[in-house]
Amino acid sequence: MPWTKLQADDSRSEVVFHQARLSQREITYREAIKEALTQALEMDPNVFLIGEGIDDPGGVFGTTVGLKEKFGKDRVMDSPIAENGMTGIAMGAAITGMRPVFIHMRVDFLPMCMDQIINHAAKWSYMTGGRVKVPLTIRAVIGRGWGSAAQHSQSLQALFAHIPGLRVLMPASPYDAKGLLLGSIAGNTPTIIIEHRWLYDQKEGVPEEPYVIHPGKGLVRREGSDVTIVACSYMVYESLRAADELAKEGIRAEVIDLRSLLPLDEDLIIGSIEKTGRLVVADTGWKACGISAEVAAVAAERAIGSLKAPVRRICLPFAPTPACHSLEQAYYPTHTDIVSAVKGIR
Amino acid sequence: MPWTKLQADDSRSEVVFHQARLSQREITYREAIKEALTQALEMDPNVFLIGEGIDDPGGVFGTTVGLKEKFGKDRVMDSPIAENGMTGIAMGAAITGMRPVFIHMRVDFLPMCMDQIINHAAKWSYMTGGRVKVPLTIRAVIGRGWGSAAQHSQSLQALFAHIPGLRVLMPASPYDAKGLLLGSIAGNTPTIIIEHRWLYDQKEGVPEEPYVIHPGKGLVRREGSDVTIVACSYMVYESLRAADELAKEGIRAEVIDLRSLLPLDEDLIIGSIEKTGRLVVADTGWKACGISAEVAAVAAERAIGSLKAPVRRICLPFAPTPACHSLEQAYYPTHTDIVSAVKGIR
Amino acid sequence: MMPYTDIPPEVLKQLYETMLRIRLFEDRTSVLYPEQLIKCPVHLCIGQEAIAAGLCAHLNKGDYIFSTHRSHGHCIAKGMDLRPLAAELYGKSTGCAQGRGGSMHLVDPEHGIPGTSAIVGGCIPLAAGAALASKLRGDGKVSVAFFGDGASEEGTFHESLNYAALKKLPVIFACENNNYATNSPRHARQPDVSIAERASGYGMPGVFVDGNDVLAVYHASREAVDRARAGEGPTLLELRTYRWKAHVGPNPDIDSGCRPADEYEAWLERCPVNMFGQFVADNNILSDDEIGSMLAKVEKEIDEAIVFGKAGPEPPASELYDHVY
Amino acid sequence: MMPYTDIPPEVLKQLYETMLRIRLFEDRTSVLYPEQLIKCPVHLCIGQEAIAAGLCAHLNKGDYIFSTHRSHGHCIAKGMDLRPLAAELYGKSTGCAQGRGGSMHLVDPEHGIPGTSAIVGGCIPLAAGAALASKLRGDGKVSVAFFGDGASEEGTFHESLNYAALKKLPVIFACENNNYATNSPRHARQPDVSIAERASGYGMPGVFVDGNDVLAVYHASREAVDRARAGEGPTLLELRTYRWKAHVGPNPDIDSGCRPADEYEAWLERCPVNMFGQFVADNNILSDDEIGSMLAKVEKEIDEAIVFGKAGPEPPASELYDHVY
Ligand SMILES: Cc1ncc(C[n+]2csc(CCOP(=O)(O)OP(=O)(O)O)c2C)c(N)n1
Ligand SMILES: Cc1ncc(C[n+]2csc(CCOP(=O)(O)OP(=O)(O)O)c2C)c(N)n1
Ligand SMILES: [Mg+2]
Ligand SMILES: [Mg+2]
Repeated sequence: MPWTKLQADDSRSEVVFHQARLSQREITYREAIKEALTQALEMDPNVFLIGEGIDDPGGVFGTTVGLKEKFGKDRVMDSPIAENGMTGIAMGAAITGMRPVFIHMRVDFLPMCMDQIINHAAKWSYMTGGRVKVPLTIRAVIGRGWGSAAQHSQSLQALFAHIPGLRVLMPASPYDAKGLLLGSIAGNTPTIIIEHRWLYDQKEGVPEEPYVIHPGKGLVRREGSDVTIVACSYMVYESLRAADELAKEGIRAEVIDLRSLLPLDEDLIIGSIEKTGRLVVADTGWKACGISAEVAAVAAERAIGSLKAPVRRICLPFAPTPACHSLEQAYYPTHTDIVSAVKGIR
Repeated sequence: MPWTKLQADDSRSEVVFHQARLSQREITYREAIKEALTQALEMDPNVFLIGEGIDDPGGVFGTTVGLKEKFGKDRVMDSPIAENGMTGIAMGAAITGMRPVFIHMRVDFLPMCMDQIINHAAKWSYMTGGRVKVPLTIRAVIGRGWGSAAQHSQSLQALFAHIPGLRVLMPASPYDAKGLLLGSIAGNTPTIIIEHRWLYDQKEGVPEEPYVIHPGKGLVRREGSDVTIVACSYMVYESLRAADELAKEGIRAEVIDLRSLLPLDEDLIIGSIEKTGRLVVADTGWKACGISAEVAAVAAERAIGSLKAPVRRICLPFAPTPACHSLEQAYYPTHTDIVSAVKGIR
Repeated sequence: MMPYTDIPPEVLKQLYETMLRIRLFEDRTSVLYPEQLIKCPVHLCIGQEAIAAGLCAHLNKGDYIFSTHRSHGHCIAKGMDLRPLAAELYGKSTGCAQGRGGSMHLVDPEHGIPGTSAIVGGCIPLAAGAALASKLRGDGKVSVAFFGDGASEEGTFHESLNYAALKKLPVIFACENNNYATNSPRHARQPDVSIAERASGYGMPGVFVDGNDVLAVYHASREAVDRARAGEGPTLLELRTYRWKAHVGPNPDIDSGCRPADEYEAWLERCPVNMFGQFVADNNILSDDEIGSMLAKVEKEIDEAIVFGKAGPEPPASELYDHVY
Repeated sequence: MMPYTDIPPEVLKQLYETMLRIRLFEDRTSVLYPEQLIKCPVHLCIGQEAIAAGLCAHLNKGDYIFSTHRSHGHCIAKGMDLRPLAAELYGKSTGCAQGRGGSMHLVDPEHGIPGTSAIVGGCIPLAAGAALASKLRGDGKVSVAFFGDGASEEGTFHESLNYAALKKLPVIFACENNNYATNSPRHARQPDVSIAERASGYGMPGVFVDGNDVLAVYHASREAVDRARAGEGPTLLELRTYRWKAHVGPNPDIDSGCRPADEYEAWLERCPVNMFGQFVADNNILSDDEIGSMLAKVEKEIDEAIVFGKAGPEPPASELYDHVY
């Protein structure tokens, strides 16, 4: 197995966002994912990709385009529309030596396969006394906009972040998208990687050689001393935009990108709150029992003495996604909501 | 529809636990559920029960025993083992005029039907602009003990409490079990009622006539001024036991029984914290993104000024349930853990 | 085409009108879509109109249909007014779902459309459940699940067929086999066996039907509906057809290499609307004049629907939380 | 019983020994269970031994099996050592899953048992997935999913059969039809069609087998395993059998009204172990002496396993978080 040769890149853990080494070539989030998949397929014959239509011209928002042509249809496989069974099939291959990557065009299709994810993949290592590991990576995409409506736009990361035995990752940047994906494929734990449709065009300096990022580490994307904004996925960008706005008014916001929801980088969050005394959490999903709740709860457990103001959560309104444009516009929180939240607790 | 004639009993909202009117007959949690089902079946021909083996001699821990004999096999129906399809079938009946109650012996089987619950039942009212309602009640039981192991003992309430469009109820007492179940069957919202296997023998005074309890209201089970313990389901009893212990040492704990996880009775929780200044949350499930996180987060949002100490959460260890006795004993938190948590923040 | 002598001319006319109404509505949607005022994905059913028309011809207003992301045709055939349909596409308060659902989630309880699901396979058990309700109440209603060949791969297909067969539910499983799920051909997803053959494993009749021949659909559906109404249980229909446009949106997808051009062209030849148009003309069911005025009537209906749809108000942000519960 | 002349005597002896080992282990479990030292639910397979024995006889050590809550027999037939099995029931660190799994989650990767699932239908796709891995690697291995009649109602059954047939995977779907799921008879859950008949809908052979006749199982399984190994794809076997004990636990359930007494008694007559015992005696495959020493050997193995199981240490609380990841 060539995986052990892969070096984890922990150097970036404290690096500020978008401050990539200039020598590096910049590629998009989309390209970074495709590069990770390509390198995984090259390095290990046990890796294969599977998913509905992943070999079609669209290639999952461009992240799998051309891979079937390059690696053949036994390694880049189309799939019937049968999410629960196919998850079990991918898992069955994983526990007998393969390293499958199961790809879904929408997070909304994961409720179909919760049984195999929650009752099987997440439990297998434990139930077998650690004798059988499940090196299964599941990629799924959050849809947003153009009337995707209630069944094609959900952000269901919290359902997975609740379950021991899983890892849940939400890369926001190309660099992380590549490293976390390679880390997951190289690892032995069932991992859910949730991407956001609005991230695919993001660009960043990304090393060409393969590297892994271990789960469990968040990143300070922007340093600040007045308030901590903890965000994940696309909301990292809204938070950075908010920080820009706030800076104009002299408020220095620290922006943390969780990257990993499970495990959660509690220390990073707590350290920041100890510095700033204020916490706003921005999530792409719903509030109740969401990752924003977990972050706020950790703060209430571990930083109550530092908190100088109420915690605020910026999440989706507690309603399914409306189809029509007017309500869709009203539905999604933006940087202005984050700005108001921060101002509200100063 | 006779349902509108049913009166909600809000009188109990402030009543202290076990202080039932003495004139009332005492029945068990099991009997209370069966009485609610019986009365629902009597009152409304559109009500039917369905579930795997609900008509067998065991009758879902005794809660459905004899109902098939009484109401016939068209109203108390056995089911194939096909949770997602059968949820869709129950829902199909619900949106065309029936009021089904779908019963599961274990919460662990609900991951099989998350698609129909999350993508369909929870969304239908919204997606249809409110034109089609889903009067579907789903009962499921938390298993515990005797080596039930990882796939037969989960407490997955948080997965549902995250989803707008659903209601999630966890009655701890016979009185609530009856009223919440009748309320759900009478209502027009898909509702997940999660029972705990260890509650079925609990006894309490319960009125014979039908009554409904509306979701969204918690109860103060014991009044106190030094610390607020928020609990649900079986953990209410562990919390009351902890309160007894604490009382011996002069610590007066207020115990809140959530009853309804979605909607959550935020005001009740906040009011109590404002009085006590301290919060411990005790849940039957896991911590991360669980209901304990939501309660703590609400405290961090709304009662930060009142909190004199860190919040503590008493939940399951973040591991699947072990089968063996030694680890099972270590796995479940008890009143002593709650007592230590309270003492730790005094 | 199938024989038709047992079908009254009025019904034949109605069949043709329904197919026209679907085709013209979908065509109009294609034309208007680039305006970008319809701000939701549309999955058009051009090329598949005969199925909705032929099957729904046997249904009463109170009977139920359930459908998918590709449901315009089914809803139109079941009697849905084009105005709230168009308004829904335009995301208006006057839409059938007050703009909350969009193209993928049409609804019209008054015409027996309790909603549609864009989760593949999602609507199949719902139809069986509606049929269970009818059976329990004895209301004599029939339910239909329209779904694609892709949906027949989902577990819900199996679970629903098993239960419907067990309980002899008055439901018809109408599988529109257009040979593709998104861009995946059926041979990449299923073994080479007719979907209709799955029925025998449940002791249920399974019928393979030319889904582009409205009379074939009409005949097969009649048997299935009669059987359901007579309490003899469910039927699985596999209706072979082809979609003309891309999986989603108003454009063809042949240039993108999604499907072979010759396959596409062969199916264009078998246009269900043209074939039946020829038939009603040849058999003097409808004169040229009658066809002309039918066309005019339907176009006018569509004009009005579009005007209605465009004119309606957008739901205000203050209503964001309405209808959640 | 089926003809046997093509089966070497050594194999016949081995078949009998395997059945005995399963039966005696399950009997012993029943006897010991009331001690309450086995603190987990046990789903015994007494009455169903011929299936595990007859099918696993064709499997190599490296071939995979997947099973359910009722897996003791399958694991024993696949070659699992009785000691870690017993220790697992006793919840010990020496158990095959270090006590984490209990009776419902046995595992033994060295003998091709990557784990068992107590979620009905859960193991079916896992077996298809293992077969996919074998096919991709070309390692010549075969995978078997053992599951019940109840499990054939789950969506995963359909999804797995469809995929296995599509890809011609080397997998055998072995459905042990004991006519009950918990206490529900099959007629309350499925239409009156043989489960084996589902296979034809996928273009897959489906074979109905007398699951209490080990030679019938042996023959049908040989064909299925050969076909799989030859790259000709999956087979569905419906193996008709009966369980003697209650769904869970060591007691019979006839008195509780779960199943009719006469049905139960008729099946007792068809005890797979006795029937085959008679056969090996009648045909001089095994002498009385040989049977006697076989019995003694197996009993001794079980004695040792129980001693081993009881003696092992319990996992300490400090290990609660081990193996989560
Ligand atoms: C459960 C689920 N998986 C995947 C999708 C994505 N998806 C939308 S339509 C579609 C193809 C459906 O094919 P088919 O059932 O044949 O219907 P058609 O589009 O051909 O009418 C897919 C895969 C989905 N909506 N739901
Ligand atoms: C998904 C799921 N639903 C329900 C159950 C509860 N349950 C455990 S065993 C069983 C019956 C299984 O019947 P069958 O598949 O015929 O196997 P058998 O017990 O007869 O061997 C049921 C319903 C479960 N474990 N998993
Ligand atoms: Mg299709
Ligand atoms: Mg069975």
